[in-house]
Amino acid sequence: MKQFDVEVKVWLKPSVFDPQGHAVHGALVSLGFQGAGEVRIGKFIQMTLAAEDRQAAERQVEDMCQKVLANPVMETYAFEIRERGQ
Amino acid sequence: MKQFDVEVKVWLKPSVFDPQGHAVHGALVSLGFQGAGEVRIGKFIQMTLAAEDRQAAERQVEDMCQKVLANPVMETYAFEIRERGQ
Amino acid sequence: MREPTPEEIRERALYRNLGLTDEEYERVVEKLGRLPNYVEAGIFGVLWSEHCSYKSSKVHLRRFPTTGPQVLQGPGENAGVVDIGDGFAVAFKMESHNHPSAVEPYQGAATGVGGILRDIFTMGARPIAFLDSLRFGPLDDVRTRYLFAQVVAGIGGYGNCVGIPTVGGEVQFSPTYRQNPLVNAMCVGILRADRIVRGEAKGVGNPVFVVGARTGRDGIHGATFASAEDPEEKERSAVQVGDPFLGKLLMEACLELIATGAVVGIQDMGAAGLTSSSAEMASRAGGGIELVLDRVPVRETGMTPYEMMLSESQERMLVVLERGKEETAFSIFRRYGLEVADVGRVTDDGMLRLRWRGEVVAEIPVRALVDEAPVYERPVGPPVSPKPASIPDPRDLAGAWLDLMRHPNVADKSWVYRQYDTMVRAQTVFGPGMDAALVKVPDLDKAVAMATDGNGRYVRLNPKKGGAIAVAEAARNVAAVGAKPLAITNCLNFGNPEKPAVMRQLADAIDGMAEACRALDTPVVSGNVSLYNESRGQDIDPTPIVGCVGVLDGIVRRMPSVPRESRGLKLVVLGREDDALDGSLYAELACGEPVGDAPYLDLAAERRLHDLLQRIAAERAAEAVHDVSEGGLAVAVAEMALGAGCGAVIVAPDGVRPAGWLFSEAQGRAIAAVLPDRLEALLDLARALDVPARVAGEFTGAPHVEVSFAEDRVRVPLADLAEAYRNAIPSLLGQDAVDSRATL
Amino acid sequence: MRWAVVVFPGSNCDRDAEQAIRLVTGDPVDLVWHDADDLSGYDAIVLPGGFSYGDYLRAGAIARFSPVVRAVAREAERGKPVIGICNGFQILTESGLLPGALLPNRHLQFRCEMTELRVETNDSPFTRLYTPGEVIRIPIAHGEGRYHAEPEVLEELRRERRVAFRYVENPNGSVDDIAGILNPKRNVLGLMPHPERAVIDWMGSEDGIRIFQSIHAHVEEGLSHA
Ligand SMILES: Nc1ncnc2c1ncn2[C@@H]1O[C@H](COP(=O)(O)OP(=O)(O)O)[C@@H](O)[C@H]1O
Ligand SMILES: [Mg+2]
Repeated sequence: MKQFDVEVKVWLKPSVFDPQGHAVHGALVSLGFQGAGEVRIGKFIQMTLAAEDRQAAERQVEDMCQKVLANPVMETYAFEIRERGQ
Repeated sequence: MKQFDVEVKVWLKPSVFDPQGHAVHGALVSLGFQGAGEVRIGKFIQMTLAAEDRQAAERQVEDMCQKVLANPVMETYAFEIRERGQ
Repeated sequence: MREPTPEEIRERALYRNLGLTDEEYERVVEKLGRLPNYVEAGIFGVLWSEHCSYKSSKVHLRRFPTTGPQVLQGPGENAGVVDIGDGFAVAFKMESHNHPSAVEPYQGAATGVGGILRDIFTMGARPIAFLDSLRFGPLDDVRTRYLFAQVVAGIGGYGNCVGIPTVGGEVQFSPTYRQNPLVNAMCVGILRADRIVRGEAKGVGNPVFVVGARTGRDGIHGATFASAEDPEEKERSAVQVGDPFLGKLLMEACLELIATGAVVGIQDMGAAGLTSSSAEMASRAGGGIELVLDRVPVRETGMTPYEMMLSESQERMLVVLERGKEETAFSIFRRYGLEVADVGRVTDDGMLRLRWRGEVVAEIPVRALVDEAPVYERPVGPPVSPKPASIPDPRDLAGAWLDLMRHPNVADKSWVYRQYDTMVRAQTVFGPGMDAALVKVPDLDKAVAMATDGNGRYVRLNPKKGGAIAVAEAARNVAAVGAKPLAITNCLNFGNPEKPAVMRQLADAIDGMAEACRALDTPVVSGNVSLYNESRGQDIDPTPIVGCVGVLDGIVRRMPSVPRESRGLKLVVLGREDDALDGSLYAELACGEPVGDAPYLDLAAERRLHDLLQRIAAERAAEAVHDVSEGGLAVAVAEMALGAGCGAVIVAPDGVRPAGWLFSEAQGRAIAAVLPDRLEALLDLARALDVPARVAGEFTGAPHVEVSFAEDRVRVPLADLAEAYRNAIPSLLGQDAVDSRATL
Repeated sequence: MRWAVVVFPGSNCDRDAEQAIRLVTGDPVDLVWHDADDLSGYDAIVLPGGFSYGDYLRAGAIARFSPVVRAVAREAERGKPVIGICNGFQILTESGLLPGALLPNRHLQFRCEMTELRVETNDSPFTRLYTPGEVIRIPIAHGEGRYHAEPEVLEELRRERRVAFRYVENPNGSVDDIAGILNPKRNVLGLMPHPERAVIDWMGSEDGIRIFQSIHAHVEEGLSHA
């Protein structure tokens, strides 16, 4: 078994309104950050994972995202996997 | 003015308990992802930013993190900045 | 990292970092007959802290009346318990979470709610309601708005998720709380009167369990180890995070377990976690307890006994089971997916003994820790006598009225409570918005009434009278909905007790509260003291908060604060007609600071009013009753008119000063809205109970509220009142820069 | 008939639903723990409100993996009435028994208040005792109640008249004011408001009664035809 560090990012599809991002954008502008454009807020998930090899780890993370970590009705995701000690 | 794409990751300091991550870990294991270790859930923020140059952009994002995007009492953050079209 | 040796602790006075004074340390040495090691010194430090030992307030708290035929459990347990008849009882308590909320408002408030919840279900009571009493600085300040928004979100975040309705409370704003917000949470639960569970570690040899969350390094005080150069220190946080989901499971599992009769004693691990729960449970049983720390489930590696004992990780319970009933408990906890660990035994040698890695790492007589904790008779300063004040009349009565309506202390609080689930459990008869909340007792035609009150301004001006008013007002709110006030809990939020002036406020406020409790027959059954509410040497206004609980027999007798059908109803002023502005919010606005004495109070008359309010409800002699409080009669009438969506005309008695009559906050008063054909019945009741009652006006179809005086008249459009009252808080909050962090 | 009210870890309106059903219909009701994998003995199934698994990650995201959800799907397939209230609605969308998703309220706050709903159809086992177009009062209590669906899905919902309830005044930013929807077979209803909190006079409304009565009438009719 190898140990992997996994980082998953989940965010709303562009077609879905993101009120949090909207509110934060407003806050930033009112604080004087005039250059701030659209803000979108998603989730950032960190995890350790034990798996046979990199491929198995990738398969599992893909599966987790599909099933649990993201809801495909409104969200998309991306992930990065790094082997421990490498 | 240059255009930048900014990605900010915000997560709980390691000593802060993350009930959400804890519950998601339990769910992953019971779904058969036996290899899943500790899970921590944070925020992932995407933003566009107009700034003079890279340095100005960095300064502003740092400032945003301190003031709005993260709660320094419990959270830490990291960010990446990419210039548009580069 | 190496722990300091006993000798180093003494020589380098390291005990000071653990919260012990030089004298207290010497006392520890004397009690032990040797030098305490690091764990032991830490344990003494937390248990002898103000928070756990009440060392400054104890001598004064003894003056509270705590008994009565209705009292089944007075102070000293996890919560007080009062009989409500038909075999049922209510357990309730209030607790402060001021300091944690100032650091991290969302989690501070959430964990405050979680903690008080556990205090209630450990009594064997099913929690039925939360109330929250909040104090902040003025909302013109961005940090204050952030604190306010986050505290409210945190209370809702925890309460909504555990499925207990938040049915009442208060919020006030004053500069005195700018650096030091107050977050007091109250929980009420219901139980069979003969099934009270206590926090006692009884029965030698009985096993002791830790249930719920794992122990982490949350909230450990030890600044001792923290060296500034330590890079990990930055990553450390003293903030405790609540897990309402786990809290809910823990509540259900514990209630189920308690129902099996297997539980000997149970206690929440609140402040000072494992230390206070084990020592207090042993102390109540007059015995000892032995813990094997290797068996405590931990969340982090390398935790020391010191850290395990002082951790304040949330959602943990200490449970003593009857020997042989372990399997019953395990099967319940397993079903809820909860972790449970056998960590020790009840002993009879009176010692708190901790084992770790095969060695005894601490051995302390329980008596020394709990019963013999220091008690201080701190110096009490001279009494302050209220200064008479001259309070100017307003240039424009209508304008002054509207200013009061839009003052955030008075204005509509629905911005707050619509973020709370006020109806979950489907037993809420009256939620927020009424004088008191009413929550039905399942399967009985009976409801529990509850209200919280307290006014720092009154107590600052006259601590004794102010303290009494807090009790009177809470009980009056309970009586206003038709219920019989039974008992109170309280939270005493004061400044630095090392200052004689603050001790004087505390001592006098307690005297006033005690007197009111006696007059109104509402003994104190539980409570909490929060001292050192100060910032840069500036103490907060003394702010005792009272939570009163009462019972209403017969749901049909419930009395709303606003009538359903209002047109044509007569408005009757119950209680004394007054025009003194002492201590009023109007006076504070007019003079720029609180002035004069606290408002008028007559406890005997107050008692008669409460009796009358219950009779009015029982005999349906009114359609609605609303108590007169901050902002005076003008605000009370306007609130009824707005609620009813209906104008009113009122005539003041001859010879009164208009501003005084409108805005006086004299106590012991209420307004009743009465059907014309019930008017005589109501006046008869008032006469019989010797309460002044005057028909002062009526609801009309007109779109304004109008008050006429002998030589003056004031008329305010309902629309203006509504705008001032309803928009005040939302418009102050708006879409705020830092507020939005609350949304992340 | 016999009702099942499913209890997930973190459900908190389970007993409320049970009480309401008993009060309104007098029928027997069982609280069924989420690890049950067979609901064939029940005639109607309620997924109650609350915070299953703390609503961590997304409301309903973890609960939908409970064994009982497979059993619910099976009984739904057989045509039995299934009603998901609040968190129950969220679980139904997460598990795909209903289309769309429920997102955090547009104003980002939890909201608990009485709302007015327009009954859009009485062609369902849940709404047969209402009149289409009728306005009823039922409270809401949720932080994630903003209904979202892609345009094609919305079009289909409208075409098939599967929007059961709309808010008269939208409290959360739901698309098309949607408060409750039906599946294509019309035997699964998800709705954010809480009818079990509107069944007796002191609750401030009794308009929720007819939902439970409708289900009862529907099932009893089926039973007597069988
Ligand atoms: N923080 C809060 N939480 C819940 N309910 C609140 C809160 N603040 C105020 N309320 C409710 O709003 C209503 C008005 O409160 P308040 O002005 O303090 O009433 P009164 O002056 O009659 O004591 C009450 O029903 C109270 O329970
Ligand atoms: Mg009040």
